[in-house]
Amino acid sequence: MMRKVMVTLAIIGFAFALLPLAFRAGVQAEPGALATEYLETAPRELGAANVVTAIVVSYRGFDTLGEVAVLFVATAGVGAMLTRKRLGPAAVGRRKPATEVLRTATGLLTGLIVMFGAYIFMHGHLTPGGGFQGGVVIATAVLLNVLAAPESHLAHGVMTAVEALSGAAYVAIGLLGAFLAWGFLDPRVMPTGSIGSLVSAGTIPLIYSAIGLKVGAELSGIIEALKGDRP
Amino acid sequence: MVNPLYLFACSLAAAFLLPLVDKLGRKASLGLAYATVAAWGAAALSYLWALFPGGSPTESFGTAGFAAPLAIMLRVGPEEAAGLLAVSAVGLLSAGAMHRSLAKAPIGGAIALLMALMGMSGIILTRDLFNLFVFMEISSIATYGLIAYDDRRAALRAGFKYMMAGGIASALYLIGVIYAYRFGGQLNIDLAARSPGLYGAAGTVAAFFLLAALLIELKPFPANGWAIDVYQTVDPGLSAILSGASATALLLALWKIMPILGDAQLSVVAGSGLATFAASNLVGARQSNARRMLGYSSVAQVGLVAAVAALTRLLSLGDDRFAYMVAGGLLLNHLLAKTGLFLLSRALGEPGSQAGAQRRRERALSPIGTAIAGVLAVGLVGLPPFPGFWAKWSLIRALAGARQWWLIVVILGASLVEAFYVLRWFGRIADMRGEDGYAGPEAGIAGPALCAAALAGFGIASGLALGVGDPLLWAPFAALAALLLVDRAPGWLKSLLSIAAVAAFGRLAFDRLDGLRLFFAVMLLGGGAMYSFAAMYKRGPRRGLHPLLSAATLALGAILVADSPLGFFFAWETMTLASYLLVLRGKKGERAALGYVVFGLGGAFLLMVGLAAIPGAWSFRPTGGADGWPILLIIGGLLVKLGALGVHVWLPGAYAESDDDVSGFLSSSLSKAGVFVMIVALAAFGGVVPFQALTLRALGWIGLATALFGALYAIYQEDVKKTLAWSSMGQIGYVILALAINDQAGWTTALYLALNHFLYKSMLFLAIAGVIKRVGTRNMYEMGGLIKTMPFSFLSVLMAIIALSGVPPLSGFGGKWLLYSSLLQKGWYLEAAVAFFASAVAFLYLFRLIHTIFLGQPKPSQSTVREAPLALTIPQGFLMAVLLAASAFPRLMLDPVMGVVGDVFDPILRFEGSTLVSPLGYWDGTLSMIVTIVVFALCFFWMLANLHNPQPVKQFNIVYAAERPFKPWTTHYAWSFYAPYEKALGFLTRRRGERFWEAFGTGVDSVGGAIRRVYTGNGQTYALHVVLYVVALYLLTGAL
Amino acid sequence: MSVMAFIAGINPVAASGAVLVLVGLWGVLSRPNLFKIAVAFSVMETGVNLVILSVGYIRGRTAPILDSAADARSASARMTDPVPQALVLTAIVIGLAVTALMLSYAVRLRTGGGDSSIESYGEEKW
Amino acid sequence: MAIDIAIIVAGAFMVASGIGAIASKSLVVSILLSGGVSLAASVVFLLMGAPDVAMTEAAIGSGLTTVVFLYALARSRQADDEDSNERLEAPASRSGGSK
Repeated sequence: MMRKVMVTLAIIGFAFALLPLAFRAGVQAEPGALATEYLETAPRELGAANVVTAIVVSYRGFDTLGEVAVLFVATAGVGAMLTRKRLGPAAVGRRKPATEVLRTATGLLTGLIVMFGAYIFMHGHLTPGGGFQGGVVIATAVLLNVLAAPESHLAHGVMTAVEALSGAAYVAIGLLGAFLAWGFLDPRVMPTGSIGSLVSAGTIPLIYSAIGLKVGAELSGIIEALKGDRP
Repeated sequence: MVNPLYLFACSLAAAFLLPLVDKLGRKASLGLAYATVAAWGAAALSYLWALFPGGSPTESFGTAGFAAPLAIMLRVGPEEAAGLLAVSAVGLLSAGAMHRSLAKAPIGGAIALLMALMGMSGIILTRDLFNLFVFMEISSIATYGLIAYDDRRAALRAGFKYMMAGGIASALYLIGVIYAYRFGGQLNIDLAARSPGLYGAAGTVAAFFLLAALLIELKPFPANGWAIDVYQTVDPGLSAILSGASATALLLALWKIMPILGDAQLSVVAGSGLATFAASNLVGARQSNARRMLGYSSVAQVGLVAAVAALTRLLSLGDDRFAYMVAGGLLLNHLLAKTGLFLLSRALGEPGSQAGAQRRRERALSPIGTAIAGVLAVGLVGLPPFPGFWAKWSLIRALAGARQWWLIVVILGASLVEAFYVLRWFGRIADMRGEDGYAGPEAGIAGPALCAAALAGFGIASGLALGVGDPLLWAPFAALAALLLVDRAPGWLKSLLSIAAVAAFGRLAFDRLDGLRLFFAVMLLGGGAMYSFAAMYKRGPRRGLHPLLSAATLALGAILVADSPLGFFFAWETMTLASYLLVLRGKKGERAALGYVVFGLGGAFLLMVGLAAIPGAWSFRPTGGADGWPILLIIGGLLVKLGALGVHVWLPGAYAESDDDVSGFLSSSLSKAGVFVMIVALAAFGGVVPFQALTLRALGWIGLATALFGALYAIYQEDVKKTLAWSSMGQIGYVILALAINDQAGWTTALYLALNHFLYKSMLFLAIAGVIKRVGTRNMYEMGGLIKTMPFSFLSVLMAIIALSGVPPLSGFGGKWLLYSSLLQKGWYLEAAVAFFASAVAFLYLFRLIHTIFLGQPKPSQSTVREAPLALTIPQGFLMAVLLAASAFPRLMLDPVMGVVGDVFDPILRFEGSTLVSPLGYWDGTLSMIVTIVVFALCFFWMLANLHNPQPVKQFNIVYAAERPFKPWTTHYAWSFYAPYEKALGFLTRRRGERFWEAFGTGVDSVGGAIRRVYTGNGQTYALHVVLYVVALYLLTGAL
Repeated sequence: MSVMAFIAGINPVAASGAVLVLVGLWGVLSRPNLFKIAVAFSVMETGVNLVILSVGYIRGRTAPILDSAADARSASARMTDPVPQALVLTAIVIGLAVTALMLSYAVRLRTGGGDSSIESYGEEKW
Repeated sequence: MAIDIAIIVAGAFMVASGIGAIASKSLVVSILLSGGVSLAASVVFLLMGAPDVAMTEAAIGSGLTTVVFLYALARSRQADDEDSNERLEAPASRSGGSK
């Protein structure tokens, strides 16, 4: 009872701190100076049609690198926790086998889904979407396979290699920016090209591809670890 | 400067590739991880080198080829470089400690370790609010991974609680960031700090959310239960990272956002930090589980550092340099000590869970391990020469300058509690040591050893930076280190080396010793050398004794020569430290040493505040009047050290439980340091104190009460050392009384009494040390008749008690005569009467000393004991000679004393030939000596002529006539010798002092007990605390 | 200030985000089940994301994506603030990482022989 | 203004499902409702001119997170009907799962 009162008080108190702020902020009429600067410089200097992508991958690319690291370390943590050797196989043989339809469909769809994912991350600088969204789509393909064949294991070694190498590639592209352009993660290593074409915005599509592969592999890793069937 | 971005690239590439490298073998992958952490350390060193005063200024690095505000900026300045070094150093040390678990666990463990450290480095370097969030998340998520990596149930339990608190903090931080962007228009901290939008009403709330999130991450009381549980349960290596590296990073983050905080918010930071410091230390005092205790201490220290950082800005205590020195010094101290202690806690074995805490599963440490634990513990509580000591001094001095007395009270009070429980823990560790077992060092001791070495190194450096460069002040530590190196050598060699050290010190210090200092140097340095010599009376190396004894002696010397308040306080605390360890060395010294050091520190804190409160640069030389009240604090602190009644409770234990020769040193030499400082301090104030008459009268009565009760307690003791301990207290009481008279006669008396006390108490302790060695007990009723087997010791004790009791012809009479003369002269008649009564009481225990030990029938088992060893009898012989000479020719002692006092006061006493004349009478020591000798000789010859045929009587023949007594020793005549007097005087000897302090301790303890009810162990309750804490902060910042 | 003007001044995204944060917080503080706590955190996170994005909300503006190079100059006058969007993208992914870890803690505690109530994990205390 | 109204409607839906997710007795319902909150949020994001965020929220917030939740729930329920060798070092007192 006491506890309920305290929780109520805490929530009311927190609301008291938070709501005025949310209300007072109101709706802006104009973007701020910083936003305007991004909107004006991103297309001009980086040749990226999608300003958000330009910010995410380039101006604030360091954040994104950190974000990839977060996902990476979380995957490692989940893996370390849930795939320890002494845990052993948890539920092998207990699951209902998937239906024939699902298995056939999976075979057909996997390739398509992966290609769709790749499309999303390679066009991140032009259209909405990018490495993370593409990565999720790729992970969906993995998920589908898991559903279709619960006892099967993904080629774990391949996944690890994809994850590691795409991560290293991301860092390497970043370093190229430092050596060939003006700074770490500077996409202007390659020509920025004309806005709207696939080959534009410097190395942004490459970086997003690396991110896409890496995120896809990591998310698959999380799903697999949670499934808990890995030997 | 190498661009730190490369280091991030390096770490990330290494982390990404670790799973692949791991296929080559765990050695390769761990090697890669460690090498990456080491690279950070190397880079940090290079930054520090480049930034070294005179080098390049702070440098900024942009990402992606742009600069702020478009891109994220990193900055490398002095605090960043130092923080990076701390993170990588702690990281490497902890990695070393966790190596075995890392090698066994999945590779995720190593990845998490690497990412956690990189995240912390990112927190330190970044200047972008959102980027700070990303790095905080990296380090938290990696920490969650690390908590779980070795799959312990308790750690998982704690980890979930941590995640809940962390989740709430992240949400708060994000809300803060976005509104800071909304109102400030920037994400870059430096640009945001310049934008007016952040200082409006709404902008302030945005800054508040940022602050609240950081504060929660810094584990404030009471919203820190989750953190304590984590400290307690996870791998100690990880605890070290969290308590050292992570706290450093987060404190620097707090430091970073401080420019955007308003005064109200800064006050909240300071208040919350101090509350955390106080409350966590109170709760820490209740802990029996070492790691949980260290957890509370960690939280407390971080709170203090945060508070200091906020106060520096809030009260304008100083510039950034001051903040680096004080907050940085405290942080460094905490970082190194806590890292070392956490790593060391592994060697102590797995402490039981809360339920099983009673079963001590801890192992004893090797001597080396114990020494390292000692360095770390002593460093943690802020004793010299470690960085915490210097930082605390600077802090208190600045706070005194800003007249923030309550802050000083809170900080020092909580520090004392912390010292209490940390040293209690260390005492327990030291007590577990095997009897002279030379076990080799533990595995994994290298990390703690490095921490201890770094702690000492930084401590020395900060001392030098504060201008304490006088080699004589550092001599105690030099002697300590040098003698520890040869600690395996035979005792006699170390004794000689100690004496040589004291002699060398005396030679070097000689030019600086004026009359007063020379006078005390005889007792302090001479006494120390004498006890070093006496230490040879026990065989064997007596490990640890000589280094500590000579360190304590040289510290006493340093007190004499120190010429600045800080230098003096440094020497004083060095003396406290060395003597604490000496007491702890005693066989059952654990409890006594704890009492000794806690009261010693309490007194020292009073002294420190008094010294710090004196305005301007006060040289520790007589200068005449200054504005008054700090002298009261100084006197108060000294009274604690002198063992005045009420604050004397540490005294009997410390004097009785330390080694028998050490007891003598403490009682006869060390206690005089307080007298010296009292005189110097009073002289510096020209003998003027606030409320002159009242204060002096009160001081006089304190001394008188001390004298009376010391004597009263002494008469009921069965333990001979306890008797001597209480007697020391009583005798020092007379000195206090004499000082309170505060004129030439009074001070002359005080100095004379002090010197006398040194002489006869040394003789007593040395003689009794010999007796205890020979008969193997300290109980007086188990001794008897030793006059035949130990005649020399008898003679020594006899002369000493004659001198002590103040009957002619020995110098004690002069002391008593001076005392009564001065008291009557001053008009303190009642005092004189009570002093007389106290002297009469003293006769009782003195009589018992000589009677039950040396007279009567010898115990059958003791009829063949030998005389005391030469190492004891030689100093006694020397002292006897001095005593006789001083008694026959009082001018030998009084001339220097009166010379010293003459500088301060108008003369009251003067010499006419060998006769000392006061307005009330005169005393001729030479004459009274001659008269006494003549009378004694006449009596003696009469006795020889008239006594024939003495009849020996069997000692126990009455007892055995009836039945066999159940406790035979109770039938000995010396058992409960003064029981009859107990009826008359017993009501005076109830231990009110002990009871008061016990009740006080229980009170403090139960406050801690009540506070710790907050920590229910339920993660959800902890989350509730976090939210309530934030709400409370919000209301407070609004109200302020 | 009239009621209508006040309502028009309210940022609906911020308001719903803030309320969601409170709802999530309520769950975190009141539901003992570990998985429920994770759900509550995820609701809270969504709320925070809404709050972040609300700052970039400008009525009647379009996504900060150019159609072609031609109108690059004038475009900035039609587009919303891209900064909060970039931040939210990061926050969402981080949120997933935290959720995944929290869930694996819950799973590990559960499969390790405990139950799902946080109240049974309070062995360390005082 | 029309967008505002749509946002308000979506906001009300989110709050309702959020409360439902917290209050619901069934964990599966909770998980699905919290996925619903995310889905509605992604609609709001789309309405606000943030298609990138909307995609991400839909894919990660409502899609993947829900899957992860369901898997985790399923995994932990195995602990009930199987005596696994997954127990941590100190077996809890209530070992109802072991048969």
